[in-house]
Amino acid sequence: MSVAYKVFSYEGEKGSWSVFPGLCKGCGLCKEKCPKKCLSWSLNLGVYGTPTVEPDMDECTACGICQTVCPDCAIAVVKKKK
Amino acid sequence: MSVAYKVFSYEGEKGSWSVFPGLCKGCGLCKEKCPKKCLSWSLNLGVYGTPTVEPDMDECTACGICQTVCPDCAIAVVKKKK
Amino acid sequence: MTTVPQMPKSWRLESKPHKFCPGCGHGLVLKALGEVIDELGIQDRVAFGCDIGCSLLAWDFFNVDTVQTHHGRTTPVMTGLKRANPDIVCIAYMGDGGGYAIGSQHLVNAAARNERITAILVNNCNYAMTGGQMAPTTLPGMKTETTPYGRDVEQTGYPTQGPEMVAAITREGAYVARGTIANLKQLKSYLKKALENQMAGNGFSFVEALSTCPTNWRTNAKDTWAFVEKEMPKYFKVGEIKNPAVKEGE
Amino acid sequence: MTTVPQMPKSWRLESKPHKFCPGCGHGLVLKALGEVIDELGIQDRVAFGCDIGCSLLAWDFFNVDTVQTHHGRTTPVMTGLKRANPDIVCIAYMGDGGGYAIGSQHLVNAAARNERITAILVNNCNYAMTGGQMAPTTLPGMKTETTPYGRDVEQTGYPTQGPEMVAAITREGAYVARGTIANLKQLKSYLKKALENQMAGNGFSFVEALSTCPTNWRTNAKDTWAFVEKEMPKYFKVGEIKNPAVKEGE
Amino acid sequence: MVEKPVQEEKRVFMTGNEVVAWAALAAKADIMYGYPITPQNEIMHYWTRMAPKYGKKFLQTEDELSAGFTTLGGVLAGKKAFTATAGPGNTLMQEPMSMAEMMRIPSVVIIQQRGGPSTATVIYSQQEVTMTTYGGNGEGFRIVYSTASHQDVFDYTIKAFNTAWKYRFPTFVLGDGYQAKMRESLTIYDPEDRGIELLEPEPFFGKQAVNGEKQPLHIRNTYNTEEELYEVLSRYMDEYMKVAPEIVEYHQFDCDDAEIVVVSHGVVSRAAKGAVQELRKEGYKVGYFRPITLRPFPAEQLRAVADKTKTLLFVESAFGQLAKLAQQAIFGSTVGVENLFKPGVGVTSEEIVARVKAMV
Amino acid sequence: MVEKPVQEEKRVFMTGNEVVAWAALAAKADIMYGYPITPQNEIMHYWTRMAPKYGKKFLQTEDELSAGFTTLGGVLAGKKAFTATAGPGNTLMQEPMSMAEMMRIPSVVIIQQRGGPSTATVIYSQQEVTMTTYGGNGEGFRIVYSTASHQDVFDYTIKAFNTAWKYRFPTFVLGDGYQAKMRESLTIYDPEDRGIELLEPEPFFGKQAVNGEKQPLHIRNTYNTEEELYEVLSRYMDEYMKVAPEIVEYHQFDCDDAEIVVVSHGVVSRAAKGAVQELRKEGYKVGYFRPITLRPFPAEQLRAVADKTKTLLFVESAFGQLAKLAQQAIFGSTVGVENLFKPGVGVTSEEIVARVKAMV
Amino acid sequence: MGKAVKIAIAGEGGQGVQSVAEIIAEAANEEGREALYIPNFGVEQRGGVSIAFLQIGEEQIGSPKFQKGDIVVALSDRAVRRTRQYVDENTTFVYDSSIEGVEDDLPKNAGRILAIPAIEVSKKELHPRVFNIIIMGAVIKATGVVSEEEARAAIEKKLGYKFEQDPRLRELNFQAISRGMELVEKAQ
Amino acid sequence: MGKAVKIAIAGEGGQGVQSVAEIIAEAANEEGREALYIPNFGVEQRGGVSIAFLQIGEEQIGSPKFQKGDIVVALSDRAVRRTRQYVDENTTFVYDSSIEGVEDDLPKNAGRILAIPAIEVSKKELHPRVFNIIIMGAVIKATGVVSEEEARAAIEKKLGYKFEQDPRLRELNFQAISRGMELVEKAQ
Ligand SMILES: Cc1ncc(C[n+]2csc(CCOP(=O)(O)OP(=O)(O)O)c2C)c(N)n1
Ligand SMILES: Cc1ncc(C[n+]2csc(CCOP(=O)(O)OP(=O)(O)O)c2C)c(N)n1
Ligand code: SF4
Ligand code: SF4
Ligand code: SF4
Ligand code: SF4
Ligand code: SF4
Ligand code: SF4
Ligand SMILES: [Mg+2]
Ligand SMILES: [Mg+2]
Repeated sequence: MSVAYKVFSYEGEKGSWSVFPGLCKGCGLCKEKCPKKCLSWSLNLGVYGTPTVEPDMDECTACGICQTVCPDCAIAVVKKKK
Repeated sequence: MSVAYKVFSYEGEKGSWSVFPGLCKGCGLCKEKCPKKCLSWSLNLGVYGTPTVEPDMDECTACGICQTVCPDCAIAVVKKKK
Repeated sequence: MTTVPQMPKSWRLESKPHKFCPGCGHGLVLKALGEVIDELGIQDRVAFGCDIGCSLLAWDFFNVDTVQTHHGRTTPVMTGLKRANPDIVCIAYMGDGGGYAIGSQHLVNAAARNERITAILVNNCNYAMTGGQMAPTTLPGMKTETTPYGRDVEQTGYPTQGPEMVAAITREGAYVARGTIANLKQLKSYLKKALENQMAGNGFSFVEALSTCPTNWRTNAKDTWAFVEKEMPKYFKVGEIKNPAVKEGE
Repeated sequence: MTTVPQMPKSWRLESKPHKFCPGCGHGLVLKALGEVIDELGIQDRVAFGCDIGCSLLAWDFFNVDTVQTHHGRTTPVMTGLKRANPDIVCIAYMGDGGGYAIGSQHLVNAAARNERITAILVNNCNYAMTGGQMAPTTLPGMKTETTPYGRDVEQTGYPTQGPEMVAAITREGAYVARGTIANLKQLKSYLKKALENQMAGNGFSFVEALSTCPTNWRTNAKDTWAFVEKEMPKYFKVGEIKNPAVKEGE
Repeated sequence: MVEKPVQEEKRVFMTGNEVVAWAALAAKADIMYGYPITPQNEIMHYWTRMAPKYGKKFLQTEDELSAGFTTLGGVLAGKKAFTATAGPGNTLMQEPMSMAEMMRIPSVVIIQQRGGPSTATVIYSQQEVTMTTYGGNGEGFRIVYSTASHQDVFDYTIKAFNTAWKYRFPTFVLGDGYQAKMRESLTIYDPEDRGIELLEPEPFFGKQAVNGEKQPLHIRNTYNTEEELYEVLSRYMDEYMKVAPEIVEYHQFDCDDAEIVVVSHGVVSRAAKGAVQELRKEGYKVGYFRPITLRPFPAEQLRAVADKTKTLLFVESAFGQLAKLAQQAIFGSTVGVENLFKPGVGVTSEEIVARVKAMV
Repeated sequence: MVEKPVQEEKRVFMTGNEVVAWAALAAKADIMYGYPITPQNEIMHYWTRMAPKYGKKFLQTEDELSAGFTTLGGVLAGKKAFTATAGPGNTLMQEPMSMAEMMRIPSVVIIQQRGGPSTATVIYSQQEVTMTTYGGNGEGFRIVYSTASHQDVFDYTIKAFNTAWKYRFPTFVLGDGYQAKMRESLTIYDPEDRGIELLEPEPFFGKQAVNGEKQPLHIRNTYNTEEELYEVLSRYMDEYMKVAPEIVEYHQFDCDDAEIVVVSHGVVSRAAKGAVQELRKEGYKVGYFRPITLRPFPAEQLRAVADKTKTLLFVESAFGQLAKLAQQAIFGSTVGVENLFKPGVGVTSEEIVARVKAMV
Repeated sequence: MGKAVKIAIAGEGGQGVQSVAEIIAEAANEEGREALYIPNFGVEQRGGVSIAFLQIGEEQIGSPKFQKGDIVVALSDRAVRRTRQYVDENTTFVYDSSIEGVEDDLPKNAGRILAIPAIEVSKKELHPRVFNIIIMGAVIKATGVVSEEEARAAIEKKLGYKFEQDPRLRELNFQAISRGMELVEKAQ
Repeated sequence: MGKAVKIAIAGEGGQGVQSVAEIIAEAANEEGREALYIPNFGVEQRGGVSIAFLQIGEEQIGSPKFQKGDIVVALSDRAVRRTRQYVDENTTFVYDSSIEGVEDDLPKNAGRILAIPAIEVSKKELHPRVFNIIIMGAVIKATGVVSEEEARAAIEKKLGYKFEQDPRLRELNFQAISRGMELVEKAQ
């Protein structure tokens, strides 16, 4: 089976950053762990009606930590190949 | 309460040695542990109808080990005061 | 390229988003586990048993054979399965209440018998599913629903040292470690070694994972991280305790 | 001078000869315990709980308040008693099956909570009362009714290291030791310290006693001694493991 | 001196679990032993909050086996000890309670039934009736009160302590997840203010020596021969049968001329009551019978009703666990029997009304 | 290839516990999980001696909870797994078996009843009837065969495996300490030689992937809502009721013109049989009824008997645990009821004869 | 026995439906009426739809849960779908008009269906925090189980300690009740 | 159904009463008769009186234990006291004449009471080890449940492997049966 998820994607210099609001529960774990502190609450609502997160792509290094720490696999980060 | 037990007592140079056949189950633990190997099976029967033990008072040093290792408190040894 | 969630292949899409609370560490432990299952390529021969406790919410979490058991009884169910069919890679997934309280006889005896299964125990310092009571792992002074004035170690003892206890009754062949969701790479490596240890037939493998429960801890994201990263390790030492691959004294 | 049996004062004459088999180590453990109770002068305030296992035969052994409980459940009964009335000196007396198998959750959790009770566990390498099945403590290769071809450690693990396990989950205040009926003086000193530790309110105290079961071992007196003195210590190290009176590192 | 938990009669509005905690305080319970399980958790939550203020104790055990056995230990110490559980925890509780039955150790256990078998749901059912009345490897030497309202929960929790200590049979208060979690009003009171005497527990163990002499107590649950056991069990059964008539409680109304009598217990009897009242208004000849004690069962009382009516309609959130108790109790009656069994879910007045109408 | 355990029919003389071990081998059981308890121990003793010769396995667990749950694990692996217990062990066994009921995991449990409640005696009783038929927090979705002779023990142990796997309800063979420990003759045989087909267990887990694809199985025992659970339980009950008539077994004779019918089960029915035969010789109009399945109960069959006779005399080594099952099953009957209840001790033909004579 | 009024309120975890029901129940109880309130609960601590079952009447309430409500309030799309089962031709079904994509899921058999813009009003006019108090206003208006004054008193009792610190909060809450009542009035 | 013969044999742990019963039961079974043998058992592994209940008949035996035996054999003082309950006016009660101090405890209601010097004979004439085989001879004589030949065959089957090594043992055992039978004959 495949399930299609709505996605909000953001492009930056270092890579692309996407969040799937259908998976995001707004826990904020990613936001706390971002080394660049470049995630903030978004106006888009997640699966429980709580805000999801969005990155400041000027700051984002596409390091992928936010993806790693998300318990719901709601974030996908793709680092640009250099 | 006090319970009177039948007793077979033996006197020796080093002390007195008694066995209570109403308590002795004939396990032989004492016999094995006697450092002088001076205990042997007796014709007197113990509580389960098995032979009880008797000492060779010529050998017995009244060391009390047999009393100590008897799980049924069937032996009482009294060392003579010197 | 369409962007899709980067879920482990072994995760079951149909049951996502999963049923754990926002910020729950169970999701992270199961992500690590899913990745390990993927990497080892054992999805077809894994059997996953979840306990009653929040772990029960994982009953349809993976695309692997899964059984939801009773509170504390996942270890025996997986033991029975493994004994009957040693080809199955058996994972018993449980909480600290299930593993260290009601099911501790199963845990210690499976360890003592060196059952070839892998037990994963999620330590979140409380009985989460029932609404946050004291667990054997509750930290000293920590408030829970049954220690409303804080856990009093004089009355209820210190947090249970689970892996240390398991290590004390296992002999050669057992793998025992404590990881944390605060270090997912390490946790993953422990889980991998634990499964490999089972697959090699060495013996019992046990991984405790320090985890989060923002719902019952009543913490926001920041405090959640602070608790799992700073408070818990004060009582729970992260690291490998027994590893058959490493000879004694090394 | 009339010669009378040299029984501890706390033994109950009416129930002697006691119900244990000829050569049974239970009698020796209880003799040592009786002497300790006498020496401490606590006969009036001891409560003795015996398990189901051959220990049940001690339900009217002492002239102290005694309760016969269920298999494995003596630890919780005595815990409940102590919690309700801390003035009572509580002794939980059990076998290796009762303590390390069916009741192990109670043992490890009482230890973890540091319950102020004294648990005495008689290790006779088998389930004696039920006719000699394998126990967690059965020695490798030893024949029992459920290991008719000898205990296979590959299948059933190594003998459980009980005191070591208990020690691993206790903190300061606990007293843990392993004695043997082959050294009654030492065993007595351990039992005494264990009770004193409870009475001082320090914490949980636990003594395992290596013991004999000639009936199920099918040994004569000589082999009985040989087994308890030579075979058992190969797997069970006699000595004190934790003693609050001794500071770490001493 | 610590003050009384309940100083004066007052109307309160709270959950059933909170009511249990208050009732246990009012009954002068000393110590609770327990293991968490939904839906009884809040009994422990309230107890742990309130108990220390009144010098009461609590121990969270490692499982329900331990909760049950520590409770028995507490009783042996001469304390009013109690525990609470549900569902699979109640299954485990049967082991310690079988010991309590054999050794006649008074003990109080609150059961908040949830769905079964197995883990099932954490919510509600009446599926623990058979187990609570006759569980374990024995003959059901125990007393079971089934409550229907928060007032009942309060009254019968208090009563359970007296019953247990008076008769020395383990005593259960059988509630359910609805009663545990719902809020409604009730009046709480200090039982002694109402002239209810609270029995003082006697210590089994730890009695003081008198003149340096003390007769120690030896209690056991194992017998060597079948004959010894038979003698003990016969004696217990005699005693049980003798006191049963004093213990039995029930509630009935509108049965005298009823053609159908709705038989239900616990929270379901509320729906039954409403249904019967409504049906009566509409002119239906319907009666209401509710056993309050499920063990011992009000056999004679129900038989008297059955003798006068045509049909008993058993209504339960279970598959006839009450009906079984009742049918065995009034065996010989030729009354007709109909059932409305909804295991694991609630039953409403409307359903009962509809069912009765469909029957006539 | 390992040879068949039972090569040809033969008359043997052995204990009931040994019979169980042979029967399990004959039924092609794969693995036994167990915890020692008297009087079932020798099942494990014989199994551990014989099993390895036939490539069978054994695991001694840490308690009966584990014995039950490992058994369920073994079944999930697609093996014919079984366990055996008694008394307090049976009490604990209710927890795993409630899971088996909810998840419809076939499993076979041998019970050798001993005295109860609590530890009581290790010897004998029929006091585990209520618990074995309806134990745990549920509705008794299970099958219980009560055996009376070693031939029964052999036949029904074999049958239990087929029943369990066919209907997917946990299946109990209910013996007792007498049957466990006594020696008598019986004929053992290979069931397939007699045309009895042995069901092959299907693996739930660990199925091979087909073309690299495998549909994993997810099984649970917990439901989120009451309605979900109600739906599941209703379905189970429907299925149970549907298959019950196929499962029910009983034995009766001399009932047609009987004024008194002796109703008993298990080993007591041997005494009943002797008594009825003797009484008949003396001209007393006495009949014999023995339910073989206690769950489902042969309700219609007993009702038919009750309709024709004056009195049912229930004879049990318990306080009416069989009588309860029976009375509930034939409720509405006006047959008279008399009891000869001897909890925890055996009943002899002489006692039954005397009792019947006293009745007429 | 006068029939009790049956109310079900359902929403997402954070929407505060349980406290609405509890406050109303307590208000009714204070008045000496019989109230019974029970939340749904299950194995999930978060994530499920939260439902409060509330009944208020003159005599002891019967069954704690009911099959059909007099008024059923749904505050999210999942809540709409989950509570349809409690609706019949005597039910007033209230839902928030901002919920999208539930047109097909509304209980067509309801006696009345009212869409009220509670979320919008809370956000725009008052404060998101008093969203549930608006709902409370709506419920008491639709059912008349307690008067506005009693509702205010109950809120005062519950949140009084907060109002002490910030008296503007009191005003906000009281306004929320009134607005909730108005919304229902208008929608009718 | 022809009534089965009911036999109880009781003694101390080491006296081998269980193997006597078992051998007789097997002998009867070999003959194709119905035999049922059950030992008493309890929580004590040692120390209690050991009792064997044995019934032999033509049809399936009824209850495994019985209230009154046709022949009851007691081999120690404790056994005498413990087995009195199995005796009535149809019972032949056999006990060893060397048992002291049981005069007052003998079941006065027994049909017959036989004292046989089995212990003495075993010690003086044969060997203490075959004491229980003497008892076996006594039992088969007193009951006629199996013939001497069948008893010999059963012993051969049971102990044949030992007799291989030491054929004198066979003779000793067979003598013991005969002597046991004689003792009963004489006592009658
Ligand atoms: C026999 C039994 N007792 C109690 C429960 C109730 N119960 C369910 S989950 C749970 C606690 C779970 O805590 P833990 O194992 O730590 O898992 P978590 O929810 O914290 O992940 C309890 C006590 C039960 N289901 N069965
Ligand atoms: C719940 C339960 N399971 C099993 C038993 C049977 N049982 C009685 S004693 C015993 C073993 C005792 O062994 P251990 O504890 O080592 O004591 P020992 O007899 O060796 O001194 C068992 C399994 C029981 N009484 N209750
Ligand atoms: S990828 Fe790294 S830098 Fe970018 S948002 Fe995530 S954690 Fe922050
Ligand atoms: S960690 Fe995941 S679920 Fe949590 S806020 Fe970030 S994206 Fe959302
Ligand atoms: S006292 Fe010493 S020497 Fe004498 S018999 Fe005893 S052990 Fe031997
Ligand atoms: S140790 Fe005691 S019981 Fe054993 S033989 Fe010696 S005296 Fe007798
Ligand atoms: S309650 Fe805690 S452990 Fe359970 S799912 Fe929620 S956050 Fe996770
Ligand atoms: S069986 Fe073993 S442990 Fe039990 S009393 Fe006899 S010798 Fe002691
Ligand atoms: Mg937890
Ligand atoms: Mg042992």
